Amino acid sequence: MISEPKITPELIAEHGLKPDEYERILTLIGREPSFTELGIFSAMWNEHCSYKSSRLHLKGLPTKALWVIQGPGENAGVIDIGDGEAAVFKMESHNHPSYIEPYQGAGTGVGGILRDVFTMGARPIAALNALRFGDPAHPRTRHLVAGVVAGIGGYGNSFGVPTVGGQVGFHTRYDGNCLVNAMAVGLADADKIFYAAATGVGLPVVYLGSKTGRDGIHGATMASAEFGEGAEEKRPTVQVGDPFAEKLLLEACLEIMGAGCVVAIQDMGAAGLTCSAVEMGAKGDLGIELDLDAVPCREEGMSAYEMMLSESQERMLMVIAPGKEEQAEAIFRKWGLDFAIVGHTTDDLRFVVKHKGEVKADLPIKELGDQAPLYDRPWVETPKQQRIDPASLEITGTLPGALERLMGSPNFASKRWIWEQYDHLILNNTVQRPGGDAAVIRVADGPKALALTCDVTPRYCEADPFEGGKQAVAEAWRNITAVGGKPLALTDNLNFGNPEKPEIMGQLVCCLRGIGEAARTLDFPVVSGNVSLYNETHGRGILPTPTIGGVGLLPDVEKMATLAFKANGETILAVGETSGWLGQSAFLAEVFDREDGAPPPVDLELEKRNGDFVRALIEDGLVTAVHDVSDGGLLVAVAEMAMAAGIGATLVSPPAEMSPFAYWFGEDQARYVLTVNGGSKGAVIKRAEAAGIALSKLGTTGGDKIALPGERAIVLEALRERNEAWLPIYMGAGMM
Amino acid sequence: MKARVLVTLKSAVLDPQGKAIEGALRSLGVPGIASVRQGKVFDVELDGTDKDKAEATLKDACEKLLANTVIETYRIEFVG
Amino acid sequence: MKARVLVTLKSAVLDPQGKAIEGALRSLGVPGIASVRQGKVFDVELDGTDKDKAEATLKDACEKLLANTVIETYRIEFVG
Amino acid sequence: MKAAVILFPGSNREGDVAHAIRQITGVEPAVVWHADTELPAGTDLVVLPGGFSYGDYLRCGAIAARAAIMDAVRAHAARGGLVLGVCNGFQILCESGLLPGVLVRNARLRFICREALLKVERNDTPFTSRYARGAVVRFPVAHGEGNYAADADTLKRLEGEGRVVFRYVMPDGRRDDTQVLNGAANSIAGIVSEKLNVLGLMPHPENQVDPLLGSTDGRALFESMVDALERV
Ligand SMILES: Nc1ncnc2c1ncn2[C@@H]1O[C@H](COP(=O)(O)OP(=O)(O)O)[C@@H](O)[C@H]1O
Ligand SMILES: [Mg+2]
Repeated sequence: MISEPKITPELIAEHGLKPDEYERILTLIGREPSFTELGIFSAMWNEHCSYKSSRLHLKGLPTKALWVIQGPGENAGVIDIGDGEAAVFKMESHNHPSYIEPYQGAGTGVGGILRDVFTMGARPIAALNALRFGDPAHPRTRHLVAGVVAGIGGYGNSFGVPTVGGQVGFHTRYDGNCLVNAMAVGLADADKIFYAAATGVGLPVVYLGSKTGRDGIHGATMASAEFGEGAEEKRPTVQVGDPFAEKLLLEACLEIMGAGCVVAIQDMGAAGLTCSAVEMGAKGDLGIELDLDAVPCREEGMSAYEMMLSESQERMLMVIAPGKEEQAEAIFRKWGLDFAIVGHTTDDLRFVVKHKGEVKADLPIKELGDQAPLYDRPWVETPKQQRIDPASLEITGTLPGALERLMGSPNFASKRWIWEQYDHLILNNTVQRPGGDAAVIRVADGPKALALTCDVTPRYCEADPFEGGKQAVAEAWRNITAVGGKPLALTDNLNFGNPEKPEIMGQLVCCLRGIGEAARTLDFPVVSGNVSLYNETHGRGILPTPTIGGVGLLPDVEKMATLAFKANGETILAVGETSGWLGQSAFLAEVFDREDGAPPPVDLELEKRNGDFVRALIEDGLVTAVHDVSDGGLLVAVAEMAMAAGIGATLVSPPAEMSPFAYWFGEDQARYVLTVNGGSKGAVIKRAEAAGIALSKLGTTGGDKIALPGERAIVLEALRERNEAWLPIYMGAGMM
Repeated sequence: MKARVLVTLKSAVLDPQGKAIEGALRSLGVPGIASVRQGKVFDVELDGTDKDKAEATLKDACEKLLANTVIETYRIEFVG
Repeated sequence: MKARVLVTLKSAVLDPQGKAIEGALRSLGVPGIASVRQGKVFDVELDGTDKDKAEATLKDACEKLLANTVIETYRIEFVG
Repeated sequence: MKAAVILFPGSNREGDVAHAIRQITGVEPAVVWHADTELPAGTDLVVLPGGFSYGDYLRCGAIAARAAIMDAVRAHAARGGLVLGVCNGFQILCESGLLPGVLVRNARLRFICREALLKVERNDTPFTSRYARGAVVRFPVAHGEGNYAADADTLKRLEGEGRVVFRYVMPDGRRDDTQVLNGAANSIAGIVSEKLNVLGLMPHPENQVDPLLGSTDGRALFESMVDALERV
């Protein structure tokens, strides 16, 4: 047998454990850990599993509502959507693996989040993804876009879940750290949710799925380590995904759950067998004893250390109900998957790992999680920026010119090239496809449907983390509202730089406060999430990017709103106040290469009032098209509605005192654009007056151009071509 | 000049395709197959006749594109 | 026993992947590549040591599964 | 109509096609496991659904084409029974020899999910009688390997015998072999067997039976099969 390395300070450091953290281990177990135990601690106590830098601040998030069945802390959040049904969802990052090996990294990211959802007993019904890449001119960007998109599609398409929405952005601050945040949503019976907590002593702990190899050993540690020049050498820690095995695992798991075989279940994600076993035991106040001789291995001679830290994909751990082993095994064999009893539950709260007759680890199970380090890291607030007075700006050029520039820019260009590589129609329930404000997925045979979206504006978060955090939540809430959905709950994916730097920690703390405040005010609780820190290369962090994944409910999908104009001669209205807020606007960034000024403040009460107003209009069938206003402002919103329909618009002049650029491109929050026909216009205006909602006329639909007073007309078809062209041309694929 | 480039998964890396093929061969009743691993082969025609130069070119091609050295290894062979 | 099975497209069949690789290599500035055709390679471990038997087994495997003879041809090689 | 949907490991559009059959005929199709050797008694229609059977590893449809149930499917086809293969199902039909040719990677090498316009080349088949001849319909495609290929003789024979039933066309209804979304030879989207009872097509009629989801262009395909079986 190969002898195990001695525990030295170097070895401890290689495991990502700080000297004081190692001291903590010594105090906790009263002796030097074995090599396997050191590996177990490093896996349990790294940032990825222990949330040691963020845990303290995550506590401030609102996580409860009448409809929340399960908040953060399980594999995924669960909300009640009525009729005995529940939606189960979560978002998770796979940033570092995707940077190193884009196809497999992104694919296994999708695999991981799907597993989180079906571990809870839910059948996945939709996937989304929020992607951030570096400057398009950076030499690696194209390769990353191609690989990540193919990887997400490759996994989701084969698994058989529609990928229906997401977000894609480019910014030089992601040059060395792309972001891949994958979200999955599943459907379950509200009274048949499965959890990780084991119950019952002496019950078999069963290993299911694919075999264990030396995949991603130390992958979880890598996901928390800052990138430097040596990044390429860490390569072998990336795993190859097998969506086919995952599909079989899904079917087999749902089948044995349905057959009443499962007491507790936990997928093997980061730090595989270690995290899953510890979690099952600790949550259930039980000990776990594993016998690694029984673990199905793909490679010869795997050590206990390797088996405990392997991140081979498509695996599950379960506690099986007494007497159900045979039935469970038969189901797994039918699906061609491995099934092995690898241990049992105990009553001594110890985590014992045996291999070849030797005890390789014997640790207190609860302390492995509970006693993980918790840091109150020093932080400083991001200095506030000045509000930009539009009058102070020297704006040259024309409105049509600026609009064309924006619509053809990487961040606004159509992402069709991406979502056409995702099967977004499978399962026959995609009522609103990619391209709208939120994807809408019919639930079973209807009439209910879920509205799904992913949002964040990193530029705002960088300038003012608190307002930026609020805005991300508000925008997700608004996108759901714009299709007629009632926003129910959110999942977050907090992507930041190195938290050991007070400025970065300040971004995290303040974004979280903003997210918390918005989630509270909008009654839009946080039910799951994920934190990805150390997204830095050569000491430079990414833009703070707290991606928000929102889920809402449409009671009757027939009433859903879409953003495309519906007919000529309809009145275009704006809901909400327009002050012409240009600080941190896309207009300044894309047209003037300026990213400065205070971002638009988010008045959450106003957000709620305006949104509730719009949702009621949709429900009562009074509007023909709805679009929320986000980056790019009113003119971009109108242009998107026009392009989607192939119907133009004649627009009015802005108020005399306002710069037309500020009016049309300003990014004031809490706004929507809608259209009404002759029959409902009066009623809508009356309602707005009665409710004290700001409503202004933007123009009239019609023709094949967008006409602004005193400007050259913008030919819609040309604008659409421009909008569609950038990404395919950039990716070298021509115009198809 | 003709060359052949073989790109195969590193031995520690999971090969889902090979695994599926093994299973299929078994159920088709093809006996005696212990394991299968699938890789890619590129048949390349090169300009010129300088073998060293060709080898250098192919190595460059593998590093830049043909192989993903994160999970794959490659081998260059000259045919005839 | 180790064997290698090479499955390649018949020469009359279009190979879009090979074409794409040619283009990509050109744009990556790898010079002197006249053409690329992509195929599959299977590294097979066989039980036993009888080469003739192994060859028969592999031929069977190719005909039954590994190659689609509508568009592909195969070749069996013994390594070492 | 008694339909049987074959379930291979990795199939994933079996629910979609079952949903369409249920909506149109009111009868739930039987789901038949790949390892079975017999179809339910009285099966009128066998459906090979879309998906990634066996992960699409090796070649799409190759491993599924050799599954135990396929002998029963062959026998059913030989008896003149209806067989419908959609997407992965079409690939399986080609790999199993029930239809000629093969589906290779899309010319642009990317998976593509979008709505495709198709011309119904003939309406005297059990699958297309409810369409007008020459009608242009809209079905979505969702595949990475839908590029139909066959040798010149086979193509000539298919065309000569009028066995191309669905063909990709441009928005103006014209066929343009240089612009086909996946590069398919002769813009072929779907073909039938000599006896017209086996249809394989890449696009998904089953995803287009519900007005809420875009259009109902796919309904007529299922209704045609019902008609055909009633005529028998
Ligand atoms: N990575 C992606 N995957 C799938 N759909 C995407 C992706 N990125 C963007 N989309 C879709 O493109 C549309 C426009 O996205 P975006 O401009 O971010 O919308 P919004 O401003 O309403 O949040 C949305 O429907 C979105 O779901
Ligand atoms: Mg929107």
